[in-house]
Formats: sequence, C-alpha cells, structure tokens
Amino acid sequence: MADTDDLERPAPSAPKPASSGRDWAAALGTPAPAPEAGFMGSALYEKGRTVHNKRIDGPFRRFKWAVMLVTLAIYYVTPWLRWDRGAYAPDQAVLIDLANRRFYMFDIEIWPHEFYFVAGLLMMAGIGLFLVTSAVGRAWCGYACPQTVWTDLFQHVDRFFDGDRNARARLDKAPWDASKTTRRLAKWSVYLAISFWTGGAWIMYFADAPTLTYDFWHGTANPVAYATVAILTGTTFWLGGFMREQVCVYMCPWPRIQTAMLDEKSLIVTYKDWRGEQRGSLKKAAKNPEAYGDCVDCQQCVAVCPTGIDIRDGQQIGCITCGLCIDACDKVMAEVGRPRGLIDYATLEQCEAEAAGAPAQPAWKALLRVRTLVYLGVWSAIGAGLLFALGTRTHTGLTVAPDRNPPFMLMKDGSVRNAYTLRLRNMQARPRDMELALEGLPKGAVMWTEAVSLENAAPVQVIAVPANATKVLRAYVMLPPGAGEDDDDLPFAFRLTAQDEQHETAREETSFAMPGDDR
Amino acid sequence: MTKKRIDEPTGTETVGHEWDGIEELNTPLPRWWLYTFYATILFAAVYVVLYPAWPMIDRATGGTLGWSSRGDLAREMRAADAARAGVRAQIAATPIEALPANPQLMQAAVAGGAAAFKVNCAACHGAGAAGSPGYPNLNDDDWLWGGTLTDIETTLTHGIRWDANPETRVNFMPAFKDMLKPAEADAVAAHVLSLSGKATDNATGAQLFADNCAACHGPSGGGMPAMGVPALNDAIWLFGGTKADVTKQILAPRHGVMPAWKGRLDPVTIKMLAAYVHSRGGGQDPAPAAPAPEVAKGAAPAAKAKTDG
Amino acid sequence: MSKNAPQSPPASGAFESHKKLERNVTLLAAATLAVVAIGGIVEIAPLFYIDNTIEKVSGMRPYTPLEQAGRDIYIREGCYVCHSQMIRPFRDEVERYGHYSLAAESMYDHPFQWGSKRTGPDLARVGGKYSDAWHVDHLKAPRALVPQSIMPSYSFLSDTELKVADPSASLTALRRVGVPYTDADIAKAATDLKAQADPEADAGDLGTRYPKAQIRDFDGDPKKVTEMDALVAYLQMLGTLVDVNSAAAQEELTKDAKGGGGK
Amino acid sequence: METVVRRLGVWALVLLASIAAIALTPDKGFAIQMGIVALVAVILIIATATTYDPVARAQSIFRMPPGPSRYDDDVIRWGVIATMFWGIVGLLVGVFIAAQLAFPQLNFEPYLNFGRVRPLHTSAVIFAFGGNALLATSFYVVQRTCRTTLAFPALARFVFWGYQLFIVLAATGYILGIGQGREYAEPEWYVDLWLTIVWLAYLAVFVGTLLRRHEPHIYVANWFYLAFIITIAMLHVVNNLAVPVSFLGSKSYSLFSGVQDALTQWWYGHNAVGFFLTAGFLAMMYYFVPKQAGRPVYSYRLSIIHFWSLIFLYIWAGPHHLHYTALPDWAQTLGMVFSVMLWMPSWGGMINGLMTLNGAWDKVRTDPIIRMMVMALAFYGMSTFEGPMLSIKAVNSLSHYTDWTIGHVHSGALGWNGLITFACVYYLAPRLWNRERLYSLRMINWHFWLATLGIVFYAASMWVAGITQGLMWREYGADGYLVNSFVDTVAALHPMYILRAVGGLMYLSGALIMAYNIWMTVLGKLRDEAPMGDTPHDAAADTPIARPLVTEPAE
Repeated sequence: MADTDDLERPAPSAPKPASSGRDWAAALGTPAPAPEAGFMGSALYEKGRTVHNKRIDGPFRRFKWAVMLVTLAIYYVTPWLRWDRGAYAPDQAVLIDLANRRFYMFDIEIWPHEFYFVAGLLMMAGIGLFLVTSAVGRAWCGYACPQTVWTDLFQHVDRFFDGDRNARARLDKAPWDASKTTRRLAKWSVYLAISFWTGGAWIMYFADAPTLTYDFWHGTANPVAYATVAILTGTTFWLGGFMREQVCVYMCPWPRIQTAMLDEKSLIVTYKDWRGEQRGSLKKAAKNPEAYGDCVDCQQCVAVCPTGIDIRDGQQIGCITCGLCIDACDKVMAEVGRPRGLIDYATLEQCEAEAAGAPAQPAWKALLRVRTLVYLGVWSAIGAGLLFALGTRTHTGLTVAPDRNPPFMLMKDGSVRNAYTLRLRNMQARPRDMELALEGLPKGAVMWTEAVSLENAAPVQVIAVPANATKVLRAYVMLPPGAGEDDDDLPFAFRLTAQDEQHETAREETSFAMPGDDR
Repeated sequence: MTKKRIDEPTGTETVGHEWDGIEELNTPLPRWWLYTFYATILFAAVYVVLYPAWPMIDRATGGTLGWSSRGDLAREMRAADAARAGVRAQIAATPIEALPANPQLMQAAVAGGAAAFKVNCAACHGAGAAGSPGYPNLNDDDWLWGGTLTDIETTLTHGIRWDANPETRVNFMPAFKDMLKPAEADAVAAHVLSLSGKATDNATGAQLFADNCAACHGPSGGGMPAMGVPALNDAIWLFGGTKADVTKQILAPRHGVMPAWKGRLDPVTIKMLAAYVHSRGGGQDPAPAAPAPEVAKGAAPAAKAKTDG
Repeated sequence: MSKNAPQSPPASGAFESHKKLERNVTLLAAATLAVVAIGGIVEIAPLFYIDNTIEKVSGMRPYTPLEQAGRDIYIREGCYVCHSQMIRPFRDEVERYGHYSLAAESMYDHPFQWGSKRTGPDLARVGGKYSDAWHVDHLKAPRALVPQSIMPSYSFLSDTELKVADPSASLTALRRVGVPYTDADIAKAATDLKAQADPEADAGDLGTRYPKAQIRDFDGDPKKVTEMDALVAYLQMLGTLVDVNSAAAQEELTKDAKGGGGK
Repeated sequence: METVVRRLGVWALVLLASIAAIALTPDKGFAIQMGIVALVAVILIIATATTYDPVARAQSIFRMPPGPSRYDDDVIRWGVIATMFWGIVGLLVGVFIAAQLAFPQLNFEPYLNFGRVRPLHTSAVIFAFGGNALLATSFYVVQRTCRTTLAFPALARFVFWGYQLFIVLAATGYILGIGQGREYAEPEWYVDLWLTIVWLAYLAVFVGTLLRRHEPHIYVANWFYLAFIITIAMLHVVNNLAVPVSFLGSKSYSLFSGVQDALTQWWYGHNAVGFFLTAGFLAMMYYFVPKQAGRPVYSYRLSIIHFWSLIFLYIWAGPHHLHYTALPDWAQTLGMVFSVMLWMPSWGGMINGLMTLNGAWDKVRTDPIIRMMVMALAFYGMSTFEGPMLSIKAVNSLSHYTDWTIGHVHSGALGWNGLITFACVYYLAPRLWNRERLYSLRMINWHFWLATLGIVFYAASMWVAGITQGLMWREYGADGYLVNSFVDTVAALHPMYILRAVGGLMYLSGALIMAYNIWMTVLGKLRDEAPMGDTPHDAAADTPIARPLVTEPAE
C-alpha cells in the first residue's frame, strides 16, 4: 500500500493559512478566494470546499470498513428477513405496519398502546449515546452515524471514479471538457443509484418487502411510497454526495451535544503536541535533532481526514474522531522509525500527565470512570425494566368504558342494568376463546352481550376473539331488584381469561351505577 | 474607532467595532444556509399559489388546486361511505329478523344506526336514547308497541299517530275527566300504583279499574303491546310515576306522536336504526307465543310544556 | 466615526447601509416595529372584513345568563388547558365528537375556548351527549365513573351557590364587545339566571328569547342554584345551537368551501 | 422632607383606593388581590415614614456590594436573585402538575386543581423566571455594550419591583381562579394595565440607555433586546384588549370573539415564544457566549440577515397553532409557509453562537459554563427545526392537541431557555458580587448532567406520548370504526406521564444545586475543589467610559 507520494507534501491547492490554529471557518473556505457577490452587492456567502481525503489503511480504517459494511448490510437486508408468525400476521421479521398500527420485531409485536417500549428504547438510545460518549467520545460520529457511513461510501465512489486525493483535486480544477463531464455524470449516476437504493430500502420497513417491490415497479404502490423514496433519494444524494462534513459541522445537533458532554476524562483523537512540536521535515530534523519533535509535518493526517481538518490544531467541532489520522500517522512513524501514537486516542487528563512526563497510558484505562458507570447503570436499569415488561406482558388485554348516557337503566321489574363497551384484545396471531367474568358484584348479577339475548345472561360468558385484533363488545350487566344499596355505585371488575394453555388474564376495574335516591 | 484586524485562529477579518471586548468577524454567510433559506422561500412561494393563501378584498385567494380542508374531509367521508356500500347492500337484502343470525352484519347495522340516530332521533329521545317524560326511553325493556326488530322497524317506518302515514300506529285512551269524580280518579290512581307495589290497594279503585280500564290494560295492568297499550304494573312510567302524574293522565291523557320515517330515510337506514334501538339493551326476541293481552297504564304523548317548547 | 475603510472583501451594499440603523436608536426601533407589525396586520385584519370567515348558519344565539355563568366557571377553573372545543375536519374526529366546528359557533365566545391540548376529550359538542346526572357525578368524582380518568374533582361546585355579582352588568359588558343582547335580556338577566335552573320558578319568555335554551334543574338539587347548575347548563348546550346536519347548513358549508377554494 | 410628604401622600392614596376596592367589591378574589396592593402600599408608607428601609435590609441579607458601583448593578443583582427564586418556584410547580397528571389524587380542589396550577407553572417559568432573566441581563448587557450607566436608575428600580408585583398578582390570581382564559395571557385586565405601565417604563430605561451610549454602533444583542421589548409591548396590548364587567371586579370579556380572538391569541402566543423566549434569549446569547468564550462573534453579516428575517417572519407563524380549526384555510397556509421559512433564520442564531466558539472548542471540555451554553444552542437548534416541522399541516394533524407539542415546548424551554439562563447566571454571580470565582465550578457539572438527563427523559417520553395519542385517536378497526375510546388513550399514557415527572424532577434537582452554588457564591465562600476552566473577570475593564465633554450625536 506504500503509495509513492505517501510522504509527499500535499498539493499546494490545499492552502494552509498563515496561522497554525486553523479552524472551521477557514477550512470551509476563507474569504481569500474572492467570495461570490450576492444580490446585496457584497460577499453574501462563501463557497463550500470539497474535501478530497486520501486513501489510507490501518486498524481504524479497517474497523470503519467493518462498521460500514455491517450497518449498511443491516439496513439493506433486514426488511427481507422472514419470520413465520402463522396465518394471521405478516411474515416479515421487522415491519412497521402503520396502516394496522403494529410493529413487528422478530418475536415481538408492539401495539400502539404499548408504545412505551419505544419511549424506553428512545431513552436507552439517548443515554446509550451519553454512555458511549463518556467512554469513547464521539465514536458514534466517527463510525456509526448514517451521515458518516454514507459520506464514507460516497467518498469511496469518488475515489473509484476520480482517483485518489491529488487526482481528485486536479479534476476539480480542470475545465469541463468531455472527459470530465462524462466522469462526473457517471459518478453522479452512481451517487443517484446508491441514494435511490437507500430510499427504496427505507420503505421496505413499512410494508411487505417483496410485494412492495413488485408494486413499486409496476406503478401500483401507494403514492406515499414514491414520495418517500423520492425525498430520501434526494436527501441522500444531497447530504451524502455534497453536504457531507458540513452536516456535522453546522446542521446536526448531536456533535454539539457530544462536544458539550466531553470533559477532561473523555477519549478523543489528540495530537500530542509536546511530542510532535517543533515540526520539521526529516532532513531538518537530521541536521538539528534537538530543535525538532516527532512530527515530520508530512500532512498525511490532513490528507486522510474525511472532514478535511488538521488535527494538530487541537480540538475542533469538525473532528468526528474516526481515527483515520491515527492510522496515517502511525504508518509514517513506522516508516521513519519513531514510536507510534503521535496522534492517538487520549483524554485531556492523560495528555497533561504525559506532557508532564508520565508514560502513555493504554486508552482502555480511560473507560473505567464513575460517569460511565453511572450511565451504564441507568441504561441497564431502563433496559432491564423493558425486558421485564416484555417478559411479563400478556397477549390479552381488556378495556372497559361504562355507558355515560344513560349511566344506568331501570327495567320493568325494577332490575337495574348498566351497559359497558368492552374492548377485548387478542394479541396472539391466532383466534382465541376468552372467558369474560364479573367479579365483585352482588349475587344475582348477570351479563349478556351484543346480540341481546337475555336468556343467555350469566355472570360468565365465553367470547371468540379473532386473531391479532381487538374485539369491541357491548356488554349489559343487570342486578335484580333490591341487590346493592340503591344510592351507591358498586365497584366491580371484569376479568378476561384466555381459554388456552397459558390462561392469560386481564382484569379491569369499573363501577356499576345505581339509581340514586334523588333521581 | 474602526479597528479591523485579522482574527488569528480563524484567519477572518473582523468588522472593526468592539463592545465591552466583543468583536465581530466579517465571515460571509454559509452557502448551504443561504441556499436552504432560498429553498424554503421557494417552497413557500409555490405552496401559496397552490393553496388558499392571500387575503384579498372580499375573499382570499383560493389556490390553484382548489383544495380546502373541509372539501378534503368530504372526500374522505365519501370514500368511507363507499367502503361501507357493500355492507349496506347486504343489509338491504337481508330481512330484518334475519339480521341477528349474521352477527357481523348486525354489528354493522348497529353502528350505522348509531350514527343515524344521533342525527335524526336524538332530538326527542336524547343522545343516549334514554328519552324524557313523554318521550319513551329506548334502553329499557318496556315496549309500548313491541320490542322485536320487526316491531321497531314498523314503528320507525310508519310512525305513531302520524296522520300522513295511512299505516301509522294509532290507539287512543279516553279522557276520564267527565266520567270520574276527583275522589274516584284518586282511587283509580291509587289502584294503578298498587299494581307495581307503589301504593296500597283500595276496593273502590279496583272496582273502577275493572270496569273502565281492564278491557285494555288487562285485569292486572299488564298492557297490550300489539295495540300499544302500556303495562301499568312495572317500574316504568312514560309520563311520571307519582300519584299526581297518574291522576293527570287518567283525567286528560296525553298522546305522543312519532313521525313516520318512510320517505325521509331509506329502508336500509331505517333497518339500521331498528337494529341500533333493539341493541340498546332491552330489545326483545320474537316471542313464540304472545302472552294473553292484559291491561295497563296511561298511554300517550304530550310532555310537560317545557320539553314540548 | 466608522469610516469603514474598505478592504477585502468589500463590505458594501445592504451590509454597509445597515450601519445607519446600527447608529440610530430611533431608526432601529421604528424599523423593528414596522417589520414586526406587518405579519399581524395582514393575517388578522382580513378576518374582520372577509365575508366568508364566519359561516352564515342559523341557530346561533348569545349565551343565557346561566350558560354564561357556567362558561365563566369553565374559564375560572382552567378547563381549557385540558379540553379543546374545536373539532377538526378529520374523519376520526368527526366520528368521535361530531360534525366539525364552525367559526360561527364561537362567534359569541369572549374569549374563544378552542384550546390547544387534549389531555381530556374535545367538548365542542358535548352538549346532550351525556345525561345531567352523569356530568354531576363525573365532576364530583371523575374516577368513580371513569377509573382511568386523570381529571381533578370539582365537588365543591355542588356546594357553592351560584353568585354572579351583577348578571346584568356581565351582559352589558358582553354587549359592549359586540354580543347582541337585547334590553330585555339585560333587564331580566338576574331572573333568567335563576329561572333556567329552578323547576319551580317561572321562566317567562326565556325560551323565546334564547331558543333551544334548556330549562331544568341540572345538578339534581332543586333547592338551590349552584355553580354546578351553571357549569352543567353550559356543557349541555355546547354545540347544540346550530343544526349542523340540517340540509340548509350543509348547503351553506359546501358553498363556503367552494367559494373559498374556487376563485 | 417635602418629597417624603409627597410620596407618603401617593402611597396613602393607593392604600385608600385599594381599601375602598376591598370594601366595595363583591368579588372575593379581587378583594384579596387588592389586599396585596394595600399591603405593598403599607410597606412603602412604613418605609418612607420611618427609618426602616426594607430594601437596605434585604441588601444586607443578600450581601449586595455597597453601591453605586461603576455600572448600575443593583437592579441586576436583584434580578439574578429573582430569576433563581422564580426558576425554582416554576420548576417545582411544573413537577407538581406533572405528578398530578400521573397521579390525579394530587389535585386538591379548588385551589390546587390542575387547571388553576398549570397557568401558574407556565407564567412562573416564562414570565417570572425568563422575564427576570431578561430584565437582569438586558440591564447588564446594555450598560456594558454602551459603556454607560442606566439612563433612569430610579425608573429601572420601579421596573424591577413593578414587575415582581405583576408576577405576584398574576400568580395569586390563578390560584384564586382569576384569569382571562387565554393561554400565557391569563392575568386579568387590571394586572395587564399594570404590566403595560411597567413595560413602557422598561422601554424608556432601555432606549434611554441606548441613547446615552458611548459606542457609535448599537451591538447586535441590543437589537434583539429592543425588538423583544417593542414587540412584546405590541402583542401584550393588542391581545389583552378587553372590557371589564366592573371596575370593582376582576372579570372582563375580551374585545374580540371566536375566530378573530383565536388568531389574535395565537399571534400573541406564538410570538411570546418568538420574541420573549427566542429574540430575548438570543440577545443574552449574543453577549454572554462571546464573553465567556473570549472570541469574536462568528459572522456580522449573518447577524444582520438572521435578525431581520427572524423578526419579520416570526410574526406570521401564529396560525400554525390553529391548523385545521375553523380558522380560514388561507390563514393556516400563511402560518405554515412562514413557519417553514423561519427555519434558517432561527438557525442563523445557532450558527452564530456555536461558530463563535471556533478557536475555543477546547474550552468546551474544560469550562462548564461554555458547555452549558453549547448544549443550550444545540437544543435551540433542535427545537427550531422541530418547530417548522410540526407546523407542516400533515405532521400537525397528528401532533396537534397531543403531548408531542408539550415535548417540543419543553425541549426548547428546558434545553434552550433554561440552560442559557443558567449559564448567564453562573457568569454573572461572581462578577456582580465581586467574587473571585463561583463557589464551585464542579457543581455546574452536576447541574449540567442532571439537566440533560432530565431533558432526555422528558423529551423522549412526551414525544412517544404524543405519537401514541395521535395514532390511537385515529386508529380504525377492520370494520371501519374507531378502535379506541378517549380514555383508552389516557390510560396508555400513564407510564409516559410518570417518566416525564421523573425527568422534571431531575431537572429541578439540577436547579437546586445551582441555587445552593449561587447562594454560597453570594456569601463569598469558595469550595475547595480541583480547578476547572473559567473566564476570569477583568474588573478593571468592566467600566463605563466617562461622559465626554462634547455629547456625541446620537446619529
């Protein structure tokens, strides 16, 4: 992989401002190249600048490859996994069935009233990011964020069509002749293809993937599907193909939250300036070894950076801590025979200690800290709670709504009747018989349902509930004359018991309204 | 005053003013920011042409799509209705007494009836169908004209004392104002109340009842649903169950009127209404054999002046 | 003072002229006021003169003194923070709550009570939906009737006698802001207030002056007129005035929708 | 002496008037409110007539450095204390009402029912906490950036105390059941009138100070403060137009009705967010972020463009609170498109704030105050993205009337307004009380983590609650009929409401830690702890320019 121009200084087209402390405003285009004039007659905006990052290989790059492949594979393949749920439910392993308000995840099926699982997952995601940040800094930004993954992918496409860093920079500057136009069109087509595939994969999560694919190509899919694909294709094309690191710098709130969450004990990618400075080429250093540090000022760390920053300027918002500069620097250090780790993952605290002469610490030691453990605790607690809820949740549900108008009914013979709207939930993918029973009403209370046949009235009824559905039922409960105090509402409950091996039950408290004496 | 300088870390020029140590850089706007701003403006410009947007002199621009939120709803409701059209056709083809045999159809009929009830019936019978003095409660199991599906459908179709409909249900209770002395009326009322255990019986009343009332209301006040004669021996009173109420009804009976819905509502809706009313909890199954006709309470309409309003 | 010596990049045009504003408080304040006034004027003013803003439907009338007293209680207790009175034109809302709300239906609402959050259900058409008894019991002890309810209880309303300092003054104030109460309405406000909730009292021509007014004892306690009477009277009339489903009303609405959307 | 007598006369008149009102009014709540006014008058009479000086007494309790300092900072110190106090009150009430929604048994009728306490929460956090923060910081910033002292020092004191009276009258009114029934504008007519007077005085002090400035240009923070003061005055007056039933009672009826009233109210309501909670707080950001970071503001041009576009566009966005209501479709359209256009102008402030840290990003790791500011700006960015998104009609049809809105509001209020205010107070406390540094910088970290964790709980639970609610309301069964009754959705939200209360409790605990920290700072204590990054106070530079001999033209 030893590229011949590995140690070459970068092309002069990547200017370095006079000051060493270059930062984002500068990286995105200093006012030096005359800004375009806007309608207000002065420089209204500055042009963005494309980052041409150089190919590199190393442990972090390989890790990035691995994460990229795994995440993309998960994203594209998941909707095509099948999961047999029987005849009454879809057989797609992961499916967000918006039309029927069901969310399938392998063996788990979430109903809208169980959305709190999603809240739990969201909190776990939020705190999980806190956790990761406190332990390994912006690892999410560096490896797993979709914006990073797709930017990476698109940068590989760039490399495939236009060559590596210098070639790309040259091509950018080149006039728009036939060859450049063809290349660009080809490249953009690939961008578009990837974007389209990305958008297309998204909708597969919301409907049966094979059917939807068929419908999509036959023009019979829901217009929303086409619109979604169009929007996602557009945004992927724009954000991954062109906006890239600017999303991280300007638009995304997460980098700021993460930045705010870093402290002196957080791992970040750091240039160890006490070791590196004064920078100087090998030649200079050979002449005067005392005056120069380990940094040979080869600019490789800048060249490989996907967001185009110079890590040696210190911490900055553009650094997504992907570690590619570590790979680049380690490689150079190996070639020039100096110890690795001039640029490395380190905490501010370690840096201060090291600068003061302490030996370098392995990065993993930074992981063990109170904050991380506290987050881990909260995160695991929520996770355990969710698992518990998942484990103990039943697939049977019952809600009861008493009639409000009239609240009670006096019958011919002086009996009192109340009516209730019951919702019997069968969350199993098979039809089940369920036993509905009254609990806690005085003797003589009877119940009948729906098709109004008093003859069948009894305190216990068995009702067939279809698979994977809620059965809405009107139930009448009647107390014989003289049962219960006349002016008091009677609290009681409905109990629902599934008539299968599991005998899951659901119980719902409600009350029986009696005629008061003032009415 | 102006002290422009190049800011060292960013390499950008300052504007040149300083307030309490704060300076400003003269950084140009980020391009993506400006373009996104333009894009939102463009979106807005297109949107306000397509949709109602600008207030003019006497009305607002309507938008080239002719869209309105209420029109949108109307379309959706039509679609929903269309989706239910099949069910309506099925209901139309099913005789009403056969409905309970098809629980799904029955359920659809009940749901449709509930919607129609709110619009057409709630004004008199109340939103919960619980009625009010003079307007029968449809939730209980006391039926003046019978509570089977067929009976209810007939009542709905032809109405009660609705002159415009030749088949309307009619009965009539005479006013006893001139026939009974106040003391006698009082005695009859006491007897009537005694039938449901609300008063002590008296011989005069019993005799008068047997002579004047039992023919229709039955010797023990059981009523005669086929003729719309109310039962007097139960807990339910259309015009009130106090002695004064009953006396009033004996002396000058009020007779309720219910419109015939035939012609105003299509037969399917009437069928659905019947199903709904039947489902309110007191609906009767077709009786295999009608019980011997008995006699009962003061039938008929006319609420208090208030509710008649 | 600022001679803004131009260097690269030339800061001219709008940015340069802006410096005038930056140096002059009066100008800056005036420009700010002008800029922030525009939006409100363009959006709010036309609502007063554009004809079809409020549909022309029949049946709307001012609140009776008792209903208005109930409304004042509704506002006092902050019911609007949990209950909306605005049914949106969506199928689910129309099927759940009833016909969508019309602008005309709140034309006498000072202030409007459309609400912004439904912690509890919409109340725009709650009138007549439930019985008085249910409302009273529910207000006294919501969870006795609806166990999952999170509504506070309002049992004190039943114990508090309805005291309106001066019913005529309330109506007069409302007339000043544009509610068409007649002189008779104002003169009889105090008697109307009592009569509507008292089965014993003579309501006089209350029912004529306020068509569709419901006259009865609302709280199940005929002995006194309580705040509960007033609140339930208000709740029971909500959404009952305009016969939205009548053919005439529907025709008017269709015309409106077309008129608003067509030209 | 003569002035003492004259003042006594005025206070006595106020006292008499309020006693007369108490005697004559049939309205119990109104009588109590007038009692408060009478009490204030009595205190003033005692203070004027005797040597007892309650303010001086309080000055010593709160360890106020003896004035006059070089800048007129007394009012600002009071403002900082009031901010802290009302902040805690507002958050506490918030946690209480959150708990009420999870456990309705916590409603104590009639005074502590949700419907009465909820306006107390909103007003306490927006107007009492936020308002005092704005008062204090605006007086601080306008003096520093104009290098001059306050124009009318006595009037400034009146503004502060008058504003506190407004808060007390408003808050007690809610509990007593006095309110107009307009969200965020609940106070009744007489309280509104009082606030109008106070607000005009505020405008006078602020503009007067700008006119006295010793800097040729007006700093961008002051543009935002000015826009905030002017616009709030306009909104307040128009939205509160009402006719009182009697001058001896609290009740009034709004001038507008129905649809016009609705739009006026949300024109007000939305721009209370836009100008109180956005423009005003951006003004705070424009001063305190560059000061704490020690860096120049990122882009002057962006300031100009985003200032004017923000204030112009914001005003139009009100109707998005009334999507799909009886408000005419055209107005809804305008509300939506202007909200969408508002996205970038809002983000202009975020970019300008965050990018100001260019060259100082390392401070985020070491300086807890900067960290808090960065987090505040991140939340500002998120909620100003969520806002335009929620204003899109299709999204709004699902989200409106649900807890999604509540979550959205709180990610802005807790994340943006809360955190930026806390950061400013942390910045101000040692400077105002001439302390070397805060009692503890490490405790800011605790505050920070509790606050962010609290927001995560809050926002996640409310977002999910909103979606759950929205989906359940419109869930249809296969038979074409609605599946859920309303109360089913209430039951489904129960766990969310508990999680929300937990989040709120975390946020409140953070604020309590802060109160302790500030109090210790006021007392002049220093916690023994490992040092953290901070921007040292340069007391020597913190001084107005002496008035030059020739008055500068105000140009």
